[in-house]
Amino acid sequence: MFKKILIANRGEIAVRVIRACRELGVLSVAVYSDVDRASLHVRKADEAYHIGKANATESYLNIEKIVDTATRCGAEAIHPGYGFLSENAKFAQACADAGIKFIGPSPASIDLMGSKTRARREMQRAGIPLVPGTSAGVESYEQAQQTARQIGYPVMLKAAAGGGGKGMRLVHSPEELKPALESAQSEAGGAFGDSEVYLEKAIINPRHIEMQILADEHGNVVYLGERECSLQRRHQKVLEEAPSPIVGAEMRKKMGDVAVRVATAAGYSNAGTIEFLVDENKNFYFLEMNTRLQVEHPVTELITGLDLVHLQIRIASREKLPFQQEEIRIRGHAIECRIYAEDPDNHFFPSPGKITLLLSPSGPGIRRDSGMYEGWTVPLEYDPLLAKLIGYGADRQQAVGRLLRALNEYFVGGIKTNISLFLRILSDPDFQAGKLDTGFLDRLLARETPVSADGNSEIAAIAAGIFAVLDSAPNSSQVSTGTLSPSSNGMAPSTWKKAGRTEALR
Amino acid sequence: MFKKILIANRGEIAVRVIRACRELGVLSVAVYSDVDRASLHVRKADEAYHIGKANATESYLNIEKIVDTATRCGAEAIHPGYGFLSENAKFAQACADAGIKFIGPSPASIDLMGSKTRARREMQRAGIPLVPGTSAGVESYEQAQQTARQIGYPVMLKAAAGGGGKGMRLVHSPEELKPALESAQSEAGGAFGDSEVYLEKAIINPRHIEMQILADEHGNVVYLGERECSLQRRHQKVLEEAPSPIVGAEMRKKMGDVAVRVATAAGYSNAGTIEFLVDENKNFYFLEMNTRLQVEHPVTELITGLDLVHLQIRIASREKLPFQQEEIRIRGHAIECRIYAEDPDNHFFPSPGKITLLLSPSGPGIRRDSGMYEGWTVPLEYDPLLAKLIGYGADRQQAVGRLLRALNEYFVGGIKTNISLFLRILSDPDFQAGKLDTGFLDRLLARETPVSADGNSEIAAIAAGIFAVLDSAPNSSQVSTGTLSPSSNGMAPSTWKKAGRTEALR
Amino acid sequence: MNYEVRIDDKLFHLELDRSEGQWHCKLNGTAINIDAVLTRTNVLSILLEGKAYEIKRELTINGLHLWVGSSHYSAEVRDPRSLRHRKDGTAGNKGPQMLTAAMPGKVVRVLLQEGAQVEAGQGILVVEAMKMQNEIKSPKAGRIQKIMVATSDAVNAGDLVAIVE
Amino acid sequence: MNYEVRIDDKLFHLELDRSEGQWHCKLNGTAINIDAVLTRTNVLSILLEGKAYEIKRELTINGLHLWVGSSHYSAEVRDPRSLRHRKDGTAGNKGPQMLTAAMPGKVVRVLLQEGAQVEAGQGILVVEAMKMQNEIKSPKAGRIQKIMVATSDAVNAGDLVAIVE
Repeated sequence: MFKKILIANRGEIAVRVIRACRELGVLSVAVYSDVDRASLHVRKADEAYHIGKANATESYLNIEKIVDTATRCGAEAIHPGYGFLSENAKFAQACADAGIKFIGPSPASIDLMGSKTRARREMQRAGIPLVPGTSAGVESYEQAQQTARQIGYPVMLKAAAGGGGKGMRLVHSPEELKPALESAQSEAGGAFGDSEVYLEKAIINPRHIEMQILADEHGNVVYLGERECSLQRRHQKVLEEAPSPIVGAEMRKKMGDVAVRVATAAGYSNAGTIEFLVDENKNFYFLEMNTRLQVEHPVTELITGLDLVHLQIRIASREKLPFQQEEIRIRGHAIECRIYAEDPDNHFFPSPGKITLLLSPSGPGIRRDSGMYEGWTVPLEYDPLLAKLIGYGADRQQAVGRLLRALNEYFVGGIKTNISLFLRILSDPDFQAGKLDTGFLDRLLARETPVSADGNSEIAAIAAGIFAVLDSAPNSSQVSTGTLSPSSNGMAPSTWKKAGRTEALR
Repeated sequence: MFKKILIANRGEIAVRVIRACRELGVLSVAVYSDVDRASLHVRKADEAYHIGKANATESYLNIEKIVDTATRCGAEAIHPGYGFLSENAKFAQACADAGIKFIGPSPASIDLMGSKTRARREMQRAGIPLVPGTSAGVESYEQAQQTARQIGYPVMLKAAAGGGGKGMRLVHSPEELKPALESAQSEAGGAFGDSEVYLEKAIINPRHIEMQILADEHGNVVYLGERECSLQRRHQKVLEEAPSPIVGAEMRKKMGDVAVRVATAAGYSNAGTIEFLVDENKNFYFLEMNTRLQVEHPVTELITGLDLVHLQIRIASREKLPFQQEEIRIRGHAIECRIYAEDPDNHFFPSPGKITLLLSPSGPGIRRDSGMYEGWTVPLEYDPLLAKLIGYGADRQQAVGRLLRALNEYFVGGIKTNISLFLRILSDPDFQAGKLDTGFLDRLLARETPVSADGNSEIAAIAAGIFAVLDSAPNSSQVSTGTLSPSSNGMAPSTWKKAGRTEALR
Repeated sequence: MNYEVRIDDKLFHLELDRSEGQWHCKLNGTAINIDAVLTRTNVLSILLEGKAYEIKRELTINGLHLWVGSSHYSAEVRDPRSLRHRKDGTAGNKGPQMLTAAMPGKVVRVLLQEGAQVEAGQGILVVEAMKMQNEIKSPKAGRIQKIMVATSDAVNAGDLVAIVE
Repeated sequence: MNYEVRIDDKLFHLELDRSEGQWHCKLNGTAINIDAVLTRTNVLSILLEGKAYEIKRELTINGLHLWVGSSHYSAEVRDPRSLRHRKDGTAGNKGPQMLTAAMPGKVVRVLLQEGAQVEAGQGILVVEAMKMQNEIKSPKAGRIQKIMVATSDAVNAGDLVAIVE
């Protein structure tokens, strides 16, 4: 086992990996940019080093600086988390060159899966089911036209180096193809520095289901069951669950076996995820492989009882998998909500700023992986993921009930979050019935926001008055709400922040 | 299913039951005494009613007032939690008389198990293994002398109406018997209003292992596995875990079958616990039955994936158990730490007062059932249990690692807690090896407290200085540490409480 | 104390007094029996005829917000005695409109110039934060009187960025 | 700023200055390169040569306490310039001893009377809270000069309950 691990990430995932290190008796090293000095991962780590400016290219994406920091502090391994450098083969290679173990697959596996067209070719060779389409980049409009005609409209254009919906276009008919191809190529070029796009049969309102695998460095590969990730907005996952409401034992075994074959074909080691598209007849097609820990790994942890980060670290230190496929036991149901700093009432615009009040849920069946704390200012430079709230239950219904309960207990003041969106999703009859596809969320959002009909305006009015009385009371350091003027930094005036009367007032 | 349930309790267990109600879509009603208006269970419930003075006999033990409150607010059922009226047959009867469902067993079952001597007689008749001894109260010193000679010294004197170690005496030799008998009778009389004591063979340093059962009102009874509760101080449990490190599948089945027979013989329904003493040869003996939800029920919930409070409510609403014995799957390991407001460095004296700072752990494998919040004043009138921290792991070692990690994240400022005791217990090599018995904790505590040898005095000195600089900085509402004088209520001066500078200072 | 309270678009007249630890409350002239405890800063527990409410208060540049359980209410409190009150957040579509940044970020594009005519809903400039772009749009048809920022400028939430007349 | 800091039984001389957002620190004359951020009230994050420390501060009637991670240190800070400092908690066993309640509670028994002789460690009165009884004992052999409380009295933590001379 390693003695010291550097975590090349920030936010909730850095905290999550630091916790795993501590649980294993391994020292943890945080790195941070200019705006992250006060972030939770710096508070929680055993060591912490500054690596550059707020802009990620000058800090969390700075390979040289990170590898150098690891070398100088004596870290034997680097955990990349997700995002940032986690799927960067150059980074994995730079670690190896510096004699530092990269906690993840080999650079070759990352490279293979990083190119969607190359991955398609390799997987085709290994006999993995693929969505019909090209396994090489589109060379010309004419070629695209011909392929589209062969596989039949609608078709999907996708960036070979893609991700996050960038360079992706749904094409319903021949006349849409040309402009779509051009804009997809241009967008892919802008986003990834690589304008290659390829063409697939479009599956309309598919389910997005993925399979978690673990592979050690001794050739053992197992699958840990699937996750249903169909709830997406702009091709970004919002809520994930395990198991999928439509996957039974037989289908799980089939998908799991395919996932193991994918990993084996890719010479894969460590934790990885094989994404599948599933059509209405439960046919599943290989979509891509994510060569890292996923944001949504906790739902798999809850239904299997395993700790994926512990296992990642053990695998990287060349331990063998401590169990065989038939020992893995799936029990119960888990659902994850991604809590973002964004405003669901205003086009999901990001909402960085200072967290002035934080009430966090806990209790039975609730896991909270968070990177925030009261008093912390959410920086505007990074992904707005603040925390993940995961509910577990003996069955899906209980998991939903517990999450609804916990979401009602959750309060983040000072910034906007999407907590209210999850209350809507989890209360939705279709969601509760397990009727999910990738179009679900757009349809939900297109419906009118239900007016808060709980009729508590009277209570709100009385509360507003009581706060005003308390503010104006002698011996109170709080200023009256009547005299407050908005300050320029998006937060309450500083006199307000200093207020702290907490005694009972009855 | 009920529409509204009253919770006749306070603290963490009231919050836990309120959460279960909310998860099931049932309205919850809290009751509170004079000093509990600001307590968490009042904040979290749908309704809350004042029931009397701080003294529990005038509030949480006031049967008439509680039943009357339930009737008036239209509650169809009452959950008694643990402690207070939870094992009071009169209360269960009063509920029934008022047409309110008591969420627990029948008054007759409570009565039977409430008298340890009567329970022994009934269980003897049902062929349950008992510690050798009398099954009737000791009638005279001579009779006690004769019985003790028959079963052999050492013997244990116990109060028939007993609990919590009151009226209990270990007798090593004939000459100790007379004074021990007299003092046990007097103590039992004082504590329970019933001076009856009985005599058992003393098992030295036994393990204390209990079996959770569930029985519906249609004759179905299942067991949910055992809990190891050997870590006790003054006969009070401190840390519990499941499964027991010494119980294998075969022994579990044997104990479980006996537990089911005990419940059946007692005509039992709802959740209950059968306590066993286990000697060095793994022989187990029926000790008593707790006719309520246990404080430590979460460890069973984590290894079975079930929610005992949901099931209690479902059973009380006359649903059938939703599973059979063979469907219950035990997976992983769970350990619970009872966080008390008490001072481990000063004879575990209670430490009520205001919580001035609260940092709570979360993350993988950590469940926290808490009744406290920052700013709350822990009242001095009740049991000092503040919260329960429960760690789950794929195996015992992982559960221990996660708990140690979480305990290091836990900070309760303003009052003393026993968090440091758990850090000692969980780091102890004997504990880690699973070598537990009821004498473990006394032996640990008898050893010198390890001096904090982490050598961080320098950091502490620098931090003390930095705090002083920040306090004295202009625009700060904090007073200097140099001028602070202790206030009379055991807490920091109120100017201190109002301090709230939280901006970055680098 | 007398207050005028606006909750979303409802107006309430509120009389509140505290004596001997008891609140006396009249809402629109009707006496209401309440019991209130501030459990921690900005978190109030109110009991009203047995019903328990947890109310959170939030103060942002967009004004005062109250959360009763998970339901959100925007609020405004006026103390008629003192005549002090919060300025209105939005003053209708008449007269010059002040456009402010809804979030802190960086100006990545200025789409129109001073003096240009705009339609209601037309974008004037684009602010980026957290990898997301936010187009600041004109609330009404009119003419851009002034643009206060340029490409690459950093803005804070609430900063005035343009005026449409 | 110069401070005398006592941590448990060790004394430190500390020089601290802040300029341009940087701390300059000398501990017992040795310059130390630290980086400190107050993350929230009473919670300090310090980096010292890469090592990260989370320090919690607690102020109770028993004085100032610091927690470095999970390790507890009692502390005392003196600012020589101002000559203000905390009074010593315990002043040795010489002279009259003030006995204070260690916890809030109710006096359930007074075991000795004013004027009585006591041994070191002998109980003088019993305070009950949370179902636990706490015997307040004499820290030295001597005579009870005064007892300030009677049976059934409520006491707060830190209240003076007796004096032994």
